[in-house]
Amino acid sequence: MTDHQSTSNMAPKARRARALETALADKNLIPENYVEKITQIAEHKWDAKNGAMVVAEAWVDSEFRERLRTNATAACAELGFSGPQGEYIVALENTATLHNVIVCTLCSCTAWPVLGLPPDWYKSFEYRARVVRESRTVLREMGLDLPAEIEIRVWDTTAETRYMVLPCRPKGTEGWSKEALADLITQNVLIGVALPEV
Amino acid sequence: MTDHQSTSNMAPKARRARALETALADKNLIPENYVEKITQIAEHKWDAKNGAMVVAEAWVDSEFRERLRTNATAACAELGFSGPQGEYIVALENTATLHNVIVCTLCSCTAWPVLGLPPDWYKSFEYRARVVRESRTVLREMGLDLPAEIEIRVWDTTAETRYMVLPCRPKGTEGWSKEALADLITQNVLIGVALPEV
Amino acid sequence: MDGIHDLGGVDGFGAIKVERNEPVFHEDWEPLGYALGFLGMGLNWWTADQIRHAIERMEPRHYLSASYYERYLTGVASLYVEKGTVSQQQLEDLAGGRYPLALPATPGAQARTQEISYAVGETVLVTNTHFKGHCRMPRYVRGKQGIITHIAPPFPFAGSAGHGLEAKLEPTYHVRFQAKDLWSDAEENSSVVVDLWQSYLEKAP
Amino acid sequence: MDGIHDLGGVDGFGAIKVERNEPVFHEDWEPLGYALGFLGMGLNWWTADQIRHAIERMEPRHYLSASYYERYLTGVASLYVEKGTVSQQQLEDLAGGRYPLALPATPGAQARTQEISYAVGETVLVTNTHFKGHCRMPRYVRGKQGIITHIAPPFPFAGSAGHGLEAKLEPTYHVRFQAKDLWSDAEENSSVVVDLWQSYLEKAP
Repeated sequence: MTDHQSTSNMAPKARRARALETALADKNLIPENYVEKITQIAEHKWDAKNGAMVVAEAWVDSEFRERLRTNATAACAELGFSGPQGEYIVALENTATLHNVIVCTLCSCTAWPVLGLPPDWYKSFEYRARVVRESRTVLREMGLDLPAEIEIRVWDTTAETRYMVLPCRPKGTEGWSKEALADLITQNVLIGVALPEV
Repeated sequence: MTDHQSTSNMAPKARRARALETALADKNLIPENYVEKITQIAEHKWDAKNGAMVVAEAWVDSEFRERLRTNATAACAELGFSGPQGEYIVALENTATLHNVIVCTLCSCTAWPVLGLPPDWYKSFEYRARVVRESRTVLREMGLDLPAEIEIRVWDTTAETRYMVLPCRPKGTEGWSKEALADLITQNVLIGVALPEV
Repeated sequence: MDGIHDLGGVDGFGAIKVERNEPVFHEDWEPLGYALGFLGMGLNWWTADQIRHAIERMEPRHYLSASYYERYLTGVASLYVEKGTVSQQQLEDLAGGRYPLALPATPGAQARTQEISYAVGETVLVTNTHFKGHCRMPRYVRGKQGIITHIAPPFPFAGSAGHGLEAKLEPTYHVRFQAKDLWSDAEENSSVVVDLWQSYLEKAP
Repeated sequence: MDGIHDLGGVDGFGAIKVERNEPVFHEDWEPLGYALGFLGMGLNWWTADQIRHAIERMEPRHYLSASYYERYLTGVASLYVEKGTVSQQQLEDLAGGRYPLALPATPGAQARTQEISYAVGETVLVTNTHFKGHCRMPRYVRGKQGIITHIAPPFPFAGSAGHGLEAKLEPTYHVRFQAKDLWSDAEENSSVVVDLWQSYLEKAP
């Protein structure tokens, strides 16, 4: 069998991307600086540091935590975090016996306003295929070895809910500032493949 | 995400094939003319013309047809057709209300001694994926438009049984020689994606 | 559609590779898929679901060999071509080479007319139905039973929205499945929660 | 394994392309996979099932981008490397470039010890089990009911034979399924017959 034509002799992807941009620009469809603005937003506004601030706030303010549990979309908006792919946010609260992990097996949906654009591994076929069926093994391979007695709950982002993980506050952080607490929260912590490390 | 390394910068497949051959030859593992002999057998001994003769024989000799129905492996061997991938052959008899089609969705198993090595389309992902779920549409696309009242039965070659289709003898072939009848039977007819055409 | 994109539980993939200090974009063309996709959404030419479905409709070999942003770009380019804004030939001329697009869409679907609602704590059955269009019910839950843990607000039914059809607003349900009920060899003490439109669910028998 | 090779019923593939007057081989290296595979079988180094499984174990992107004979070659080369006859490095040196092989095998399986036999005409249930090794039960019949139409002679159980383990001889059964029972959108008036080892079947409830 000869190789299928679909993947042979393609124009390089960068040139395909620029070709579409040029075709639309030739028709005056692209407002000035449109692509640059989106790129700026994607690189700077959608940021896991936002989710980190939400978590830190929840750790120090029990009333905010309660609002986050009951209406995370509004709670995140209180801190200024909202927008596309954040229309309906749900915070997943870890406990001593439950660990939450987020995936999108069908594409790569993510709560952009609080998690930022997801990393490549989150979008990889490996993660999408394996984490639902082999959650514990995948987490262990990624450096998070959870005891067998902790239930792992994997959240597949298949409709319009966008998730963020609310991890347990680590021991030894009593009296820390919100900023110092937020520094413990990486994007991987918000997805659920890591825990905050003091 | 960068492209996965598995498919980038591979040595060309012809060179990979020759590399394995050279490595084994260097260890004196390959008997003289071994590859050539296999190639000869694959190109000449395993041949759909064999299956065509089996069908022609069954059309003219009702006792042979009965033996073919009850033990196709032995019936094919009577005519000299046996060997690898022909250890257990079952002939699938078409009737006025039933049409049989063969596939191997998991790899591309085929009754080599009577059907020959299968054509590329039989090994294609398209055929393997689609014919079990959309048999009538696939057959129509391939030029065989069967009436809705004919049941299509698709045989997935998932274990060790190897199949051949025994089509209905076309009208207007009364008194034809076996050779003339066999000429009506193509490899596609034996697989079940075509009917003998007079 | 039970397409190549429906990856949950598929065996044979290797280790997950994590890049340290990963940038948001690795190459400067990468934001273009998102940006030009949003552009069309802003013009009400298509929905996010249609972009997702256009990506799913990529020829499977292309889907599996492409990077994420290449897939997104291909989906968006396909929608512009299907809209008639630009032709594939023009794109190929501009790119100086082949420019594969998504395969054609099949007809969309309507949400169930009959209103069947479910309560938190209720055991539900995922419908055992198959549909070649845009579907946000991963095949690994088809015909399985799970427990409703949460009811999310109504959103446009994906089976319609993915095809540019007017879409009924339907609540989605967070349904928890024991992983062992989905795969007999799944990890011990683990569960999977899937967010499913009401039309994908039935009363448990 | 529920691998990329398990293609029956997967949506999204395009038209089947038929080549007129097709030669048995298109390029002169193509017979090498078969020939060198038979060579190892003749030495009792592996079974045909092990070759099939080595092909299934190819990295999914490679599997889906490769031609049939390239897949076969890759499976056979993987077995020679796993046997220790040649190293991947030697093959890469000889080929002058990357030489991807199959991913490692997981443990094999034994056939069911308990003898449960079925009669022609009997309705049976396909086991709802998952196994990451070599499995000749396509996922589209998992948990489905069908009717036995024929009993084939005993053959070595694929779950063992695919891993080089001693394999119990078990009859295989031709089981007919209504296509609509497998896919709700399947073609009218059509059925699918799958050849299944006894261990893949249970008594219908």
